[in-house]
Amino acid sequence: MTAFEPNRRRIIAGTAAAAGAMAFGFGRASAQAGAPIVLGGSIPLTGVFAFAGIGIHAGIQDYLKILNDGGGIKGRPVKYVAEDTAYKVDASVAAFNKINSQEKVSLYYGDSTGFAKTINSELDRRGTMIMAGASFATELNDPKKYPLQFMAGPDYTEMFGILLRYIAKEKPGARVAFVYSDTEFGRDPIVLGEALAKELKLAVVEKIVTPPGSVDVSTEVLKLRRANPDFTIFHGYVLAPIPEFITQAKQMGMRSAFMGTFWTMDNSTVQRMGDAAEGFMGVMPYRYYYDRDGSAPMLDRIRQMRPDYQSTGYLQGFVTAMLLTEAAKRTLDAGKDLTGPNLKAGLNSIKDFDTGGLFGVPISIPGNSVPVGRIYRFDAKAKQMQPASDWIKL
Amino acid sequence: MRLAGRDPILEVERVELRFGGVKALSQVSFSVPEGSITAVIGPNGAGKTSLFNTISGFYRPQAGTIRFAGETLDGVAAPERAARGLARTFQNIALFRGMTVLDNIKLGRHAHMRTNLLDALVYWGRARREEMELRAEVEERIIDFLEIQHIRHAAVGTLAYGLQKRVELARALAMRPRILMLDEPVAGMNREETEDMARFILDVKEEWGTTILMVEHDMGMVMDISDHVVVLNFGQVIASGEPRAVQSDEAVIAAYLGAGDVGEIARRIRADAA
Amino acid sequence: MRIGTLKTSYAADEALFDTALQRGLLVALLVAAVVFPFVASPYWLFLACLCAINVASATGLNLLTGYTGLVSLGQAAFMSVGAYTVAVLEIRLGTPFALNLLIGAGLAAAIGILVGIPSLRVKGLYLAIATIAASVILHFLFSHWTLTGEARGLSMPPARLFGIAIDQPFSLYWLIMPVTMLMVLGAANLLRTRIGRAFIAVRDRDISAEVLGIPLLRTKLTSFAISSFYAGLAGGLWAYFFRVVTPESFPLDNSIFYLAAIIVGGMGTILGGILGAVFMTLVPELLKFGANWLTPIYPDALSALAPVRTIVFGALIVGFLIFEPRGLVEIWVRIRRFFHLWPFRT
Amino acid sequence: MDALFLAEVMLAGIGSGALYALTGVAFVLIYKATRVVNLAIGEILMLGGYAFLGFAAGLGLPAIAALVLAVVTGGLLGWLVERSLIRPMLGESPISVFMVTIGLGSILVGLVQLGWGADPLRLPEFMPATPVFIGDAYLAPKVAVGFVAAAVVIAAFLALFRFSRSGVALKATAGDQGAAYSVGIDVPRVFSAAWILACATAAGAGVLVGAIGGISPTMGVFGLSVLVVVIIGGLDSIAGALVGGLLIGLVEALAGAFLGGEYKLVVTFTLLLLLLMVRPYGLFGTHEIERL
Repeated sequence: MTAFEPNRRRIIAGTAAAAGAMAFGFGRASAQAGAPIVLGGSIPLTGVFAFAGIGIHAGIQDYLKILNDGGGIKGRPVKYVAEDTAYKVDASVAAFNKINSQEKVSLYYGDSTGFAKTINSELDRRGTMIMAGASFATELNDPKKYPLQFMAGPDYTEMFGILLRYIAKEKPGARVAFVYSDTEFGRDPIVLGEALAKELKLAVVEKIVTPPGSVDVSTEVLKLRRANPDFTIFHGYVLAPIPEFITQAKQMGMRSAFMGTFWTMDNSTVQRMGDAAEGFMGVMPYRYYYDRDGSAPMLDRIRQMRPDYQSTGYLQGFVTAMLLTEAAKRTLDAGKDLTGPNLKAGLNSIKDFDTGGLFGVPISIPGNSVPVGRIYRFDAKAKQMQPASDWIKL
Repeated sequence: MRLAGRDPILEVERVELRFGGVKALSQVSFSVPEGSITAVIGPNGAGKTSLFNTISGFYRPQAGTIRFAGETLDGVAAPERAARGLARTFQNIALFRGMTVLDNIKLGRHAHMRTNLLDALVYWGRARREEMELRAEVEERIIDFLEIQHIRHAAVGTLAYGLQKRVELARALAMRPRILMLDEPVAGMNREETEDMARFILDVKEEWGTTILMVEHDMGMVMDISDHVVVLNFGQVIASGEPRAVQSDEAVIAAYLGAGDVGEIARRIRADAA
Repeated sequence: MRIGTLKTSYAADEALFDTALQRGLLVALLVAAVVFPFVASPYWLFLACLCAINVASATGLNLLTGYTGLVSLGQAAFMSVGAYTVAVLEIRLGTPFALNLLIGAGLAAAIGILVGIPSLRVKGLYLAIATIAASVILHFLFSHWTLTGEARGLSMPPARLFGIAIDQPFSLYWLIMPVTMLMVLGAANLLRTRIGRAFIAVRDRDISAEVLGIPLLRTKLTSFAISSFYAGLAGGLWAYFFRVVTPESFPLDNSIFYLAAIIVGGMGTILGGILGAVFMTLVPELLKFGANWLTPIYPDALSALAPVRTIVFGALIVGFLIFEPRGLVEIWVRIRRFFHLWPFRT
Repeated sequence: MDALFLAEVMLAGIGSGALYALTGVAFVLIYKATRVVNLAIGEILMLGGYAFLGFAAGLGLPAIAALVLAVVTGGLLGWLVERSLIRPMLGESPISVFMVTIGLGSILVGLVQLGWGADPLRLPEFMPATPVFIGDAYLAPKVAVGFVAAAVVIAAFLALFRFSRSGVALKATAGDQGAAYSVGIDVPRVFSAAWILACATAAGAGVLVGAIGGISPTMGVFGLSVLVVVIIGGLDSIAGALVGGLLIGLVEALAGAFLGGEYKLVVTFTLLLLLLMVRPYGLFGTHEIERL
């Protein structure tokens, strides 16, 4: 009791002092010409999504460095202000409020579907910024409901669409199983995905839901074995329990091909599947760090800046920052103020835009998503994801 | 006020209580005349506290009936018995350490108060009125009476043993008792404290007209203040009647002695009583 | 310095704030609470609202766990009942927010009573597990029921008063802060009546309490009801505050958070619930400031933040239980005692 | 649904149930000896998994050495926790002590995250990959190994309690600490021993659980199911932990197979709630008699 107590008093005193300083000390930066454009971010640097958040954080910083080194946007630098959220909605909202009370934010990166939905009405009300983020939720891909948001890639249903189209081409009439987690993330594309499969004349033979954080999937594998699909698509996971599924399925002699969606597709994630990784396929909207086919000057820049492999999260952050700032650039080029609707209009003016090769093809953003992707397959010898299809545009 | 020894307020009839195979009470019958002081005595393990717990409604007897003020207590839960006027104290003091003396005493009135949750949250109108009335009554009738004004805001844990016993008595009095059951009210007290407690018990009987049923080992006090004594041994009533009569009952003496010199124990009991 | 107190009536003796100093402090606090939204930035208003919501819920849990001695790991689940009810009513019927809040809290109370029924037969850990079970079942229900938006959850419009949307930290403050204050006042009131005494009696010696005329089950259920009512109300405020309610909004961790808050603050005192909830809400923010300051020196500071936060959270629980089991309130009492006799030392 | 599928599902359920039982036994051990409800059991299990990873992948030790070292690490942790956190709480209310273990769990999660990050990781493969067939029914080899290991350890425990002096000391301490002390049993040592043994067991179980499903800082939720197991079995009954573990394993497997994975937890907890209404102190637990 004795040793602990003075410490704690000091902490309390510290809190009070900090509280006082914060309450009265915040100046409000006003936006003048030449003043920085602010890109705020609720970034999951910690928590269950940290593996992606750390990459995203670095990706955004790197792109802004390239941009600012090149003179910023019409002479205005872009300032990045981020807060950790631990992938929790309330923490993300807190971060949003905090950053907005300190800065005049025009661009924002949000970390989850929950946050994107929560903050949407606030974005509309403020009308001062556009937002993109880590969520590829189908629901967000609706310019009417989410007029100031977008995603730097295909939404989850579109990812399923790309996968299913590939399957339909490879093996018409194939048997497909969906394995997904019992979360919002996991359930997102299932209903529409099933409808699409039907359209493509594929048979969805089994849908398996697993509880989030599930460790033991033995019974689920048994179910999968009964269904005996040609292709199994995992969604709503990062890694666990995919490898265990695949390992046990292979041990049982199943011949299904296994596929994943964007957040599972990082090279190191797939590599961590061990033996199960061989032949693992999935949809990816960007080129991998080590991808050298075709010209990709922006990838070269990245490889120059960072000699080591960078994750898909990094690329996602990088590309998102690029598209956000491109919207700002186009808005300023058009001589308009940086308001939310103007920025979104700027974004939607992106047509056949070259991302320096990060997307494999020139992209357009007519709505809230960039429905482009390609199938990659893991090559155990090279320990890399190799292209298995052409770029598929929906 | 009725005279002692007339209508019984509490009647215990052929009560049987077993724990597993062990008989704690067998065929226990006696009655407590209204307005009297009745003492239950007996050697350790005779079943006195079990009897109290059965009357309080904490144990459910396997057979027999207990009647209070003419109505049976069969199937009546402990809190309801308390509401009807069965108040008690405990052998090992059962005060609530998280409350002040005052709150402990007020707690006794719980069953007679009407404040509901809504009243309580608002603390306006009924709740406040009821609390203030209770406070006034507790102060004027109980705290003054038991001479514990100086400790009313103290935490019960800090009090001396004798005072804790007195607070328990105060709480039981706050229960608006028709019968006050005291489980060893003077156990562990010194002579002076014992005399104080005996005086309080007598005063309660005289001034409040409350019937008293007590378990006590202090033979001197029992013989001094009781009107009526019931002797238990091995869960059975072996004698009952006026103190003087019980005192010379051979069975009682034998029970206290086990098997030994009857004359010696009789002398000791008389010496105690003197 | 205060020498002694002279009270002329029992009412004065039983007042919640019984000295001039305390009353002065209270007035000062109230004035501060009124002035605060006009001087504070939206971020601090946001934190103030969050603190207030947590105080409301922690106070409810304190009535159950701190005063009645029944451990619940379901406080967050009861909050989710209030939050979902408010969201559904607001979306489907658009009824006035005050009514929604009351219905949400009432429903939470009803479920609280249901969950409390095993408390007649089990206590301690067994009861805590029963409340976890209730949380799991409620979570399952909310994440699979179309009415509650399944895994997607519900996004809802803001509360409205005379046609004006209450959707800013500034306006929300005026909704949340007064409600919380009334709730705390209600709890303090409750504790000076027969019901409060019965709670403590059940906590300290439940068996004896019964013989003294306190019906155990009814008292325990009352405690469950009022505590989950508070949780439901806090959850409703939470819903209006964030305007999105998902199954992930109220995880088991949050229930532990509230338990930790009353332990750190001081179980079984109203002030303890308040201090604990505010303290535990602000600690992560404090750590965040720390990490931000450290970032220039130690670039990874931000990524170490979550583990450090988790460790600090655990260490606070353990530390307080071992070194200061009566919580922050005890520290406050010591400070007060010091000034009480100031300038003389004891 | 055909009989073969049912058999396979049940086998898988019994397999994972064995790990529940093993962890449940660790839990009961601590409860019996020290009357402490250790909610950090899941986190200690998690730490076992990470310790194995550290020794096997980090230091490159062979699997068996890493396993032994992980178990030893668990034991050391148990000793440390008992000495530094549990002993100072002696005589405090059970609720306070159980909150201390919640705090401990939080600290362990934070430490592991600080060291290894929040991502789920996989343990190096060290178990046979040949499928096991019982009749025609398939059983995942890891699950089979987990089952056998759990069965051996539990059997060893039972033998230890029945036939050794320490078993007698434990039983005496569980019955009445004061009395045990007075007949010359070194009660503090029994406390330490129980924590060491239990945490070592949990750490070992963590390696098995991690080998099957991978490890992550959140794998402590395994402890939640274990809690159900011991509540159903009765907090102080080793036999109860066994039966409860297998039962919950089976129920979860059947619920997962026939209702869907999302039903697993809710079914077990509903079962728990029903049981609490009927038998408040579990199937085999001792009901403590209340006294005035």
